[in-house]
Amino acid sequence: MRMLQTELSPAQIKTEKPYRQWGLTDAEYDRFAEKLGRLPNLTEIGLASGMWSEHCAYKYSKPVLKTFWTKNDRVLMGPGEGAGVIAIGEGKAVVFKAESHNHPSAVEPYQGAATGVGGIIRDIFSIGAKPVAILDSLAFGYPDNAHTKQLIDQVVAGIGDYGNAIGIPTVGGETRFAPTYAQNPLVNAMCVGVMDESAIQRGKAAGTGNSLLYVGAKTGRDGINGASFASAEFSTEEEANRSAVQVGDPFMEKLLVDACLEVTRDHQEALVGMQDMGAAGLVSSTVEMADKAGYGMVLDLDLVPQREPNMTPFEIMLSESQERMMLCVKAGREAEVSAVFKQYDLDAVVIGHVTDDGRYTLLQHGETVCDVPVSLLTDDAPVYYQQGVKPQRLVHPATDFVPAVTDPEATLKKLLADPNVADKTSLYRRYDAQVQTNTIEGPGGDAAVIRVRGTHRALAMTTDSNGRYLALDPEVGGAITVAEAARNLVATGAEPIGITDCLNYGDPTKPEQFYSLQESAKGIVAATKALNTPVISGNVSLYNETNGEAIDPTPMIGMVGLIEDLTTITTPRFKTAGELIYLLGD
Amino acid sequence: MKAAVISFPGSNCDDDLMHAINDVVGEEAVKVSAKATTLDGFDLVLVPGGFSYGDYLRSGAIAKFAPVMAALKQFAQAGGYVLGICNGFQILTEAGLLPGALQWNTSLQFICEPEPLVVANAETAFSSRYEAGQSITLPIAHGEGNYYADPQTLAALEANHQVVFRYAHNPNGSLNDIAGLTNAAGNVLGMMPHPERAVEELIFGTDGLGVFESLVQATKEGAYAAN
Amino acid sequence: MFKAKIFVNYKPSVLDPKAQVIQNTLTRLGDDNVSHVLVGKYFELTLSAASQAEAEQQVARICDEMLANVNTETFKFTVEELAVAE
Amino acid sequence: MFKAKIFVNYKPSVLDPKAQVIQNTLTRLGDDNVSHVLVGKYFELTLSAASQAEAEQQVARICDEMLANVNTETFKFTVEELAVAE
Ligand SMILES: Nc1ncnc2c1ncn2[C@@H]1O[C@H](COP(=O)(O)OP(=O)(O)O)[C@@H](O)[C@H]1O
Repeated sequence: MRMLQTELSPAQIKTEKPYRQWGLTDAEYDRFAEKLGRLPNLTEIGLASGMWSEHCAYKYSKPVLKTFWTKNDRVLMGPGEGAGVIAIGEGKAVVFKAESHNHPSAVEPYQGAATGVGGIIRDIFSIGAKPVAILDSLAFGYPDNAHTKQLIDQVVAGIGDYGNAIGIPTVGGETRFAPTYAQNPLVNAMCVGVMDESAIQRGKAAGTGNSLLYVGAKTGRDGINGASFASAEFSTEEEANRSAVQVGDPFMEKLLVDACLEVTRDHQEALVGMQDMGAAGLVSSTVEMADKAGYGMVLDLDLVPQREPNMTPFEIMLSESQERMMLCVKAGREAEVSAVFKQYDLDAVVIGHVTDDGRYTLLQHGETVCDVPVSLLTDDAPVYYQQGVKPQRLVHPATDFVPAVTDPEATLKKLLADPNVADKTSLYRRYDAQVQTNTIEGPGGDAAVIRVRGTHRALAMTTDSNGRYLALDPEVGGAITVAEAARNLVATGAEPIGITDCLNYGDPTKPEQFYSLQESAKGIVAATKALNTPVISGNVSLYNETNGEAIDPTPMIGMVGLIEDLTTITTPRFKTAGELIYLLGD
Repeated sequence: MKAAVISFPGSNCDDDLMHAINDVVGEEAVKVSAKATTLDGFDLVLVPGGFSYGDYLRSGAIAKFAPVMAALKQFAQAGGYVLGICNGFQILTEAGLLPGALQWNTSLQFICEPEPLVVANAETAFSSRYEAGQSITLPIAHGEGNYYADPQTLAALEANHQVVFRYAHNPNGSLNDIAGLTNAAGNVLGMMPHPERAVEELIFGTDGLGVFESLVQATKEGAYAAN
Repeated sequence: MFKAKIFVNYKPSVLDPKAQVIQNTLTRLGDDNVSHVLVGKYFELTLSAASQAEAEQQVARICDEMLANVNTETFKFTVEELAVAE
Repeated sequence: MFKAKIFVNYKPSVLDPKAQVIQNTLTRLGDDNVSHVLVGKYFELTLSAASQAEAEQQVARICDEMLANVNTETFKFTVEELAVAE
């Protein structure tokens, strides 16, 4: 998606409508121009396309997300920040979030999966937490063809290589196979961090005159406008998407984690806020930081470290180059913070400062290239209240299928050979599950268990999804997914304490797809209330469609549980012959 | 015993070694930056696992240029004990402190799993707490652990009993099932399995403890026993 | 018999952490007159084919499908016929 | 300015797992007329130097010390002077 339209004037933009290819509608363009009070230039409308994408603005999912239950007395920070935080006692807190990288992984499986892991890790340490575990949730078509096998191999390699290199154990996950994911694989990753309750950081840029410090990798032309790209339906024209590929650099990220945690630990006084540059890169991180604090900012794009010459403001602001962080640092303390990064051989550059005028101003070569109110990019994004319509398959459900089992042994063998049931060791053995030496239960059990250093506690964690159940009944399926996660945790001896989610669905502008989203949310809400597991973070991935065919609605639930006493952990294995086996429940 | 744990940019098992020695074994370990220029005052130097400098060229290929490596070579030449684990093993071979090289696993895949090993030589400073022929299980976690040395080198190190650990079921294609070996003098050991991940009952069991306890004994005795 | 010599490189706009690390290390070690580093892969395939054109076609397909990741890499190759002795 | 083109390959006596896997995969996929696969690394360095000889010396040292592992690999390279415009 190299921009060739850099020379388009505001008037030309109005007539030639280049924004359509970035996912903005004519009505949205009109809304933006009207609220701005003039015709936007190319940079401004480009920023809008990123910030008003589903990925950043949740314009279709917001009404649904509002129904989620997000608080109880343990929740220290709910949705809205990089990740959510829950108190776990002894002054410690657990931080977690999940994120989908479905579309990038379909286009470029290795880097798509790797950068998905890199992104979710940044969300965790931007809160000030040490990342202690990664989990994944993968869904593919049946692995009966070379293409799917290659896809699986590359996704697993991408996740593994990133986590292994950065030194965070991948302790669990799930892998499902169903035809519905053949064209739209799901690649969701979850990261869990642990921190002192007192050290929580927020992504905010407050205080007039304070500095914005850009840290990490240089900005290149990779992944430009990925946010609106993630929020667009697939065309089979993969060619056009190829330039959007970002490459992950776990070595750089390892340095970033260590340096950022050192800053939050030793220079808390100098730090105002910190956020990772994820979807919609530089613009979304800075705009969100300004918005949360109610301030404005001025950025000088000439100061942004760039990997390639002649980048336009549009490209610089919407690039999704990986391994970058944005810090807001108190005026006068920049050198002290930069010095930490220098020590790790990382670029740390002041690129602008906080203002009190509530405006988002960008300069390049001494000229103003963007001047819009911060709120125009955030609060003024449209919200669409869709009306769901019950799909025909639910209005007229098929008659119940009763399997005819004539040869139970053959059926059992066939079941065991089904990739959904079969052992997944060949996948997860490619993940380092033990680095950091806290892994009590790694992959292969019901849930992973890791100890919390410096306490007598442990955390259990699991990822679960079940698109088939939701296809049959979205509300019940949503509730079942949450319940399954809880059962997995309880089996280790843990008490479930909260969830994160990835909502993987089809095109929300289609009433039948929206119905699934809406109804499944009801089931999720009911189950989370019943189990006392509030939703503290999450992400939406809509538009999982190819040629108009949507995936089964597949909310992925990442759940974390608390084990207050390490000695009470239960493990799944049978211990000695002669022990009794019980079946609980009905 | 006072141990140095060298931390290269990209090392990720340095903290695990610190924990194993300080909190479990109960001896003193200190983290030393790769920029350090001296290792004076240490009884043991540990080169940890991870992906030093990203391991983008070859594993350990860039780490061997770190400033601390000159001091490490001196330390080893003076007879000091050096233990390289996983990436540490790769770094020691790249730096020429151990013979041979570590290639891609034959599956070309990273492998993380509990690995049964046999103690091939229990008469080294690193393995005296084990018995020859003893079976132990340690975790492996590597993509490039396939040990290679040319035929003469291989013959020489077998003749000299330098192989300390062998795989019971070769997971990666290593020649002679080699999982860990010493230099000819016996004071430098490189191994792909992670003993520091197996020092607590709760986490993986304690089969790796012997490596550290052997070293505690060797360093306390002061003299190192040539075999 | 034909021999194909194949070069696979990152596309220019794609970040190459390998080249970055090598360049940084060279600079640190005093080889700071090295102003650009490119890291690529090189393959040689020996294959039989009825004609040069056929060999080229097959090599192009193998590059596209296996040796290069066309999302991030480009490839180029030459094919030459080997002396009969081989 | 000079440009060095560097090839690093496994020594013939060393079994290369990558080449092995590629060869096996090709055979499995029906490209069984490929009788030999070599997987190497290719580097380009752009560097300034007073003379061709000086550039060659430096490149040889960089290969020997860094780009190749002489236990298992061999290298060869060419150095050419770039047109002044560059
Ligand atoms: N992609 C993966 N990453 C990490 N661990 C996995 C993965 N797939 C499966 N596992 C592990 O194997 C176990 C069984 O996998 P699966 O059959 O998919 O899950 P479940 O038992 O929840 O249906 C999981 O609980 C998990 O620990």
